[in-house]
Amino acid sequence: MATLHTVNKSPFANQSLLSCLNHVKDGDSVLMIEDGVYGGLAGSGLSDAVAAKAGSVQVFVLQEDLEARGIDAGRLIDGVTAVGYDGFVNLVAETDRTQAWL
Amino acid sequence: MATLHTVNKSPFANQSLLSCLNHVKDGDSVLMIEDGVYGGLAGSGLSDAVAAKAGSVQVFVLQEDLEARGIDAGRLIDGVTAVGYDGFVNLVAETDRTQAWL
Amino acid sequence: MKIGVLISEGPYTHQAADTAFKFVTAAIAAGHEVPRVFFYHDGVNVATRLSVPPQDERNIQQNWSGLAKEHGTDLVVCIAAAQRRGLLDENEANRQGKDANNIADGFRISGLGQLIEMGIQCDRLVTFGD
Amino acid sequence: MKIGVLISEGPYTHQAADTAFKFVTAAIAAGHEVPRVFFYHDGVNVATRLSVPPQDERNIQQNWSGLAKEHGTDLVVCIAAAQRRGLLDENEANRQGKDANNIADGFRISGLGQLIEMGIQCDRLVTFGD
Amino acid sequence: MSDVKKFLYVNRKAPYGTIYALESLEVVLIGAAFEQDVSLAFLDDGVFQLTKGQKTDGIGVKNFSPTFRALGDYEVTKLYVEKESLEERGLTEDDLQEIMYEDEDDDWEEKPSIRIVSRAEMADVMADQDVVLSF
Amino acid sequence: MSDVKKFLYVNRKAPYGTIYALESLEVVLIGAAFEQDVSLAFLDDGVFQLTKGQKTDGIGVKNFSPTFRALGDYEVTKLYVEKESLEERGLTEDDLQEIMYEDEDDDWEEKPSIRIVSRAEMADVMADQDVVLSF
Repeated sequence: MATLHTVNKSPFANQSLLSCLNHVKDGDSVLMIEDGVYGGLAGSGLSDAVAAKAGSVQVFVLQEDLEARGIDAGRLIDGVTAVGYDGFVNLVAETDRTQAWL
Repeated sequence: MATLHTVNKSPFANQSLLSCLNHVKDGDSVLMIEDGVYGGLAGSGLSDAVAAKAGSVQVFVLQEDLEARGIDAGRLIDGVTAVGYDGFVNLVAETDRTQAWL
Repeated sequence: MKIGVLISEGPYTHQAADTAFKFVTAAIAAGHEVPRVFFYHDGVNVATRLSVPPQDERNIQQNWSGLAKEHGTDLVVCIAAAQRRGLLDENEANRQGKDANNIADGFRISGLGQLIEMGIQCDRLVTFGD
Repeated sequence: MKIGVLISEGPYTHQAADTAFKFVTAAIAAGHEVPRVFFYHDGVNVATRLSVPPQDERNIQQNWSGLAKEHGTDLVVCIAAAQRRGLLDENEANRQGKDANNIADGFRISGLGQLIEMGIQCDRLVTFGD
Repeated sequence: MSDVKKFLYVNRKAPYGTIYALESLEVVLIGAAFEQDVSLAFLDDGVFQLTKGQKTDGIGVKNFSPTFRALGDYEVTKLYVEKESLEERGLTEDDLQEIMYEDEDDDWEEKPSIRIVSRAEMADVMADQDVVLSF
Repeated sequence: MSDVKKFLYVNRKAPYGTIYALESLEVVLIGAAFEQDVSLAFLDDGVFQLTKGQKTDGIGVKNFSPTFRALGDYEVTKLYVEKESLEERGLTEDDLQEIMYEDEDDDWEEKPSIRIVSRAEMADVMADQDVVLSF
């Protein structure tokens, strides 16, 4: 019974990602979309907080949103995976519910 | 040549207040309005950051927004002052420019 | 699998309606069913036929109207949210004594019950907002 | 003193248009002049005459239209932002081949130059947004 | 009873600055007619929605906080409030309105609808739902 | 020249997730015709607006980042970018597009429009304005 959590806000502007990470359960998935994809950046002031969760939780970013913002997938934190919209759909189908951290 | 800075977002959700406090100059004024008034609450995780600035900078909250949210003026951090819309207008007139931290 | 979608933000201002459109398109392409998309909060503004985006930008309303036409997706605009924001169909305009309406083809105005019903009847509910 | 006002968010969804209204009312009461209020981004949606808020809520559009009538305040809606979001006057509707318009009394549609002009001509500029 | 689903309304935003809190409540009221298993979660700035003593005359916006006290009449009786969210904001349970319901399974005894839970318990509540609506 | 004012456009939001970055740029372009003393500030998430290599085909939204490179033609040549904001986001100046202008006072020499400044310098820039427009 896993949940897909979506985060669409930049974690540098808004607390949504941190609140999400504080409430995920082991085995859940987190997908960063829209301005949320900045949360996948390695070497930022928030990378450690994300990396610390990337073991017990699967962390994804939406590839198309990453490209739009000029971020190469090579810049992602280790353990964070880029997926396309088809991957987004699969995550929704494979988990039991989706929760948006607006 | 002082600036009036307005902050309208909750500092618990959004980084705007902290960014504002990082950019104010001595002698400037900060007015918290709308959901920004929560930044005036004593005893919160952010009170110290606000109190630390309340010496070199004048910090205000909009009284009407405080009342709407059920916060008594007695709950404010020492050095933070409640003003009404007339006080808001005076602050705009008395300072040289207004900058909104949206 | 039946996937219901909730859109909570207005067009152009937030990416929500764009992301939702890409998601729904991908879901249908993957063989899922998206029986209904519910527009709430500023999301109701997606349904206006009066928008005229610049020629080199996407037309969000036409994207959705086209999807409804092609796949029969039920595009429901919340009546209470729509009234506050000035999004009316002909019926509502008459009922409220307004001299114009602005809803686009493929959208219909109905109650919040349609959102709950979508939650009950779909296997998943995905929200796009701010 | 001349105070110009910029409103960047839509009605009801954000408090910006309400706070701005209270501020402008207080500024005029204090003897200041508010020659112009400029509506940008979703702020353009304040100008729709089609909104029907619940009877026990304030009517934001009517508040502003009333202020314009009483004090002659120039309420300017950005044309580019308005086109994207479906806020049209009769002229614009005709020019764009749309069958309806939705602008309320007291508002006029014009270019972004009016915002810059307001910044140049006013002693202060105050922004209400999100 | 396979057609009864667990619905959770997640409230993470403060009232009045934006309309989400009010329009969330409007969904809850309409949703009550569908006889699902309804819970409300208040965390992060959502806890500000429940403060007592809200007076909105000064800002010209309708005060909707009394509506929370009517939720019991709609059989919406589970309002989970996160303890850590209160603490980070310098609030305690005493700052919140009293919201009661009459328990029909217990001789209509009046009971509090607000349940203060830890962050870990809130995560458990969230993980136990069929449908999560976020505002 | 008392009718020339110092205008500062403050950009604190990321591109594409919301429209503010694009509509800010539209004001800058129109404003350029008024021959005021114009500066742009990029801080907090606003620095993300200037990253190079933006490709928006996948999200169906127009890529407006090339427009920044045209600002020099409009005599908008002062783009202040905050160093601390870059660092907090794991970015360096190399991640930003190159934006140049031709300096008419220096034999039309090509010069960079982007000026990396410290937080304290950004505060000085802000305090030196007549009109501050925030997006």
